[in-house]
Amino acid sequence: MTQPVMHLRLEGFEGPLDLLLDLARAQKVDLERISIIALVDQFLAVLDQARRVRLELAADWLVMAAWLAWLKSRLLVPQDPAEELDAEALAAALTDRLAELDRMRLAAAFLGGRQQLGREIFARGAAENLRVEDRSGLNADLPALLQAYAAARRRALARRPYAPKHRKLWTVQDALARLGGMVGALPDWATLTRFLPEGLTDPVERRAALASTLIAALETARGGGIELRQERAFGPILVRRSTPMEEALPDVRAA
Amino acid sequence: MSEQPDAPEAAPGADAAADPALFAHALRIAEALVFASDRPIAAAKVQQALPPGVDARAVLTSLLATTAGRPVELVEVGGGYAFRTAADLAPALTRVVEVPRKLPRVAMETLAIIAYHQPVTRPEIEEIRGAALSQATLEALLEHGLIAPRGRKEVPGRPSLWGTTPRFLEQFGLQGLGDLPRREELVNEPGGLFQAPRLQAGGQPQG
Amino acid sequence: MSEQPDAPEAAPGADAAADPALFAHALRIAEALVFASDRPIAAAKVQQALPPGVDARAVLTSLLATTAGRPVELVEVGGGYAFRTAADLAPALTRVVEVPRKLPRVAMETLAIIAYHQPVTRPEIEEIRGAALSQATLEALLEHGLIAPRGRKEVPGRPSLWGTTPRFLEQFGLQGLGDLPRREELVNEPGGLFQAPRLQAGGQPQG
Repeated sequence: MTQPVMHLRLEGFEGPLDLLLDLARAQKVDLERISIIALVDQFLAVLDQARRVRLELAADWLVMAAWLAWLKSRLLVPQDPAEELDAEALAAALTDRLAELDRMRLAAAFLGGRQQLGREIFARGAAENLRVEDRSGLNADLPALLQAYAAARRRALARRPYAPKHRKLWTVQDALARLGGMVGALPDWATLTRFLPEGLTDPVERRAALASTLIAALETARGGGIELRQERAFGPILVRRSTPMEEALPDVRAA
Repeated sequence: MSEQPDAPEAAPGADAAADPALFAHALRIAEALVFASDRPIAAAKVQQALPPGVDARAVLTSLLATTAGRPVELVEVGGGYAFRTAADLAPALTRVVEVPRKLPRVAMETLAIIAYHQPVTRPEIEEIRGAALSQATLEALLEHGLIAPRGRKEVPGRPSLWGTTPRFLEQFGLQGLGDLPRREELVNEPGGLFQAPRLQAGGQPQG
Repeated sequence: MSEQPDAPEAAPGADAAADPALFAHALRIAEALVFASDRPIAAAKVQQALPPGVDARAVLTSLLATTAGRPVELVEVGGGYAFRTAADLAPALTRVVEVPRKLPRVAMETLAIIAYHQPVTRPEIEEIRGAALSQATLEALLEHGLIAPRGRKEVPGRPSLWGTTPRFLEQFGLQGLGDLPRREELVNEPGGLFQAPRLQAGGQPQG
């Protein structure tokens, strides 16, 4: 409260333009006849007073003060006619700005003076919903059905305890029996894979059977029942029944 | 409807009845207030807005009578008063919006299992889903007309057998059950572990 | 039902007028439909609910006349029709209804600038007011639903453009932006532009 009135007054203004508009209104003249020079003097006087009471002024106030002082000097003592025109245009622009701000103030007053919805005028408080939702329809398509089936099965399966896959393994005994039974009917060399059991689709079971059959073949060959031959590394292993008469032939080839 | 203006024994509204202009003003206030309220408004609350000496109940009773038959009528609801559009206008005013519902996941899975394994009993469905099945789920499917009973299984307890309906085919845009992809295309069933209770639905295109 | 064979040049409402019962029914429907909503209803929307051959505008015009002076009147606002409580009942209603706080002066001025200069950027608003605009002011107007962004201005920084909403028209009981006083009218009485600092432009819009 030790601060003088001016402090409070300046703070009541929304920036320098607001103060200018207030001062212009105080001139009580038409916009066209407003004295820019008087306006500048009044503005600068207010700012001087504010400075005297050590009121801190924001930058935009100081910028406006400097600009107004410059404008006043150009209006009073133009150095050449072109500059005078320039200064008058700037002064006109300032009055235009003040007039526009004044119009907007009046527009705000117009709005503020109207009866407002929710303040003086009221709308229906409890709007009625006139939409009726028919929820009897079903939103379901085939992809959703199939996904549901797959999801249900996957979940059910995942929940079962883990059981290792049951393997049907072809034993060496099995292989010996099959080899012995089949080899007699062979007229000539045949690949070892011909002696595998039929209907083996699982690759693991097939490899196991191949191993058993090879062991069985080696065993049988050792006993002299068959001959084995492989022409190159990783090539097919060939099998045929032993024929004593041609026994020399492999030796010839080998030599 | 109930208040007779000349009834001298009418206790609360008596003085109001004596001043028709005041009562008319009170009627205006009450109507506007009920309109503006966001929920049914109690007579006591209306009373606060009325000029002194006018009884809210008498005003509201009068308003009930004068608005009866109007497109928007005063009604008494939930301990208060509110405006409601007249029932006879409902057909002209209401817009029906179709909001198709999604089947819950459990129902969709159950339906899929019935489709693939039909005819199938509830215990079998539970076995295939690996989870218990509520009666409500079956009933929901029944209600939508998607499944129907297909006799009983001749095992102890004689459980009902379930199968899908023509409505089911329609819903999913199928010509017949044979249009369903084969089960093996959907799930990798480990061969020996899961003995299908039924032969594959995909395999037998009946209907 | 809708065409008079001997009067092919009849105006839209003419045939409806020929059937008073139909027009009366249409009046009931229109009143209930608009009454049910808390927002303005466009004439086109009312038309959809009416029996064929009855012109919504004719019905609404008739309804404007018949409800004038009632405690709840039909008004044309924000491009549609709505029921609103009569202005003279405000004192009685505000005794009971909780009234929201008034917008501060800065917010009202900003709103006026947006209304007259839309679409307008924040820097442009600040230029007109000659003062910085706080974010809180813009947010308050947004929160009240009175303004909305209208894209961005293609200048460096691409600032948002602001405009008023249909809610703004409703709030101030305006049929459209054309109901605002023209700029020339804001330059008021001869004798001094700056004479009346905060004149009460008040109750009546322009003549």
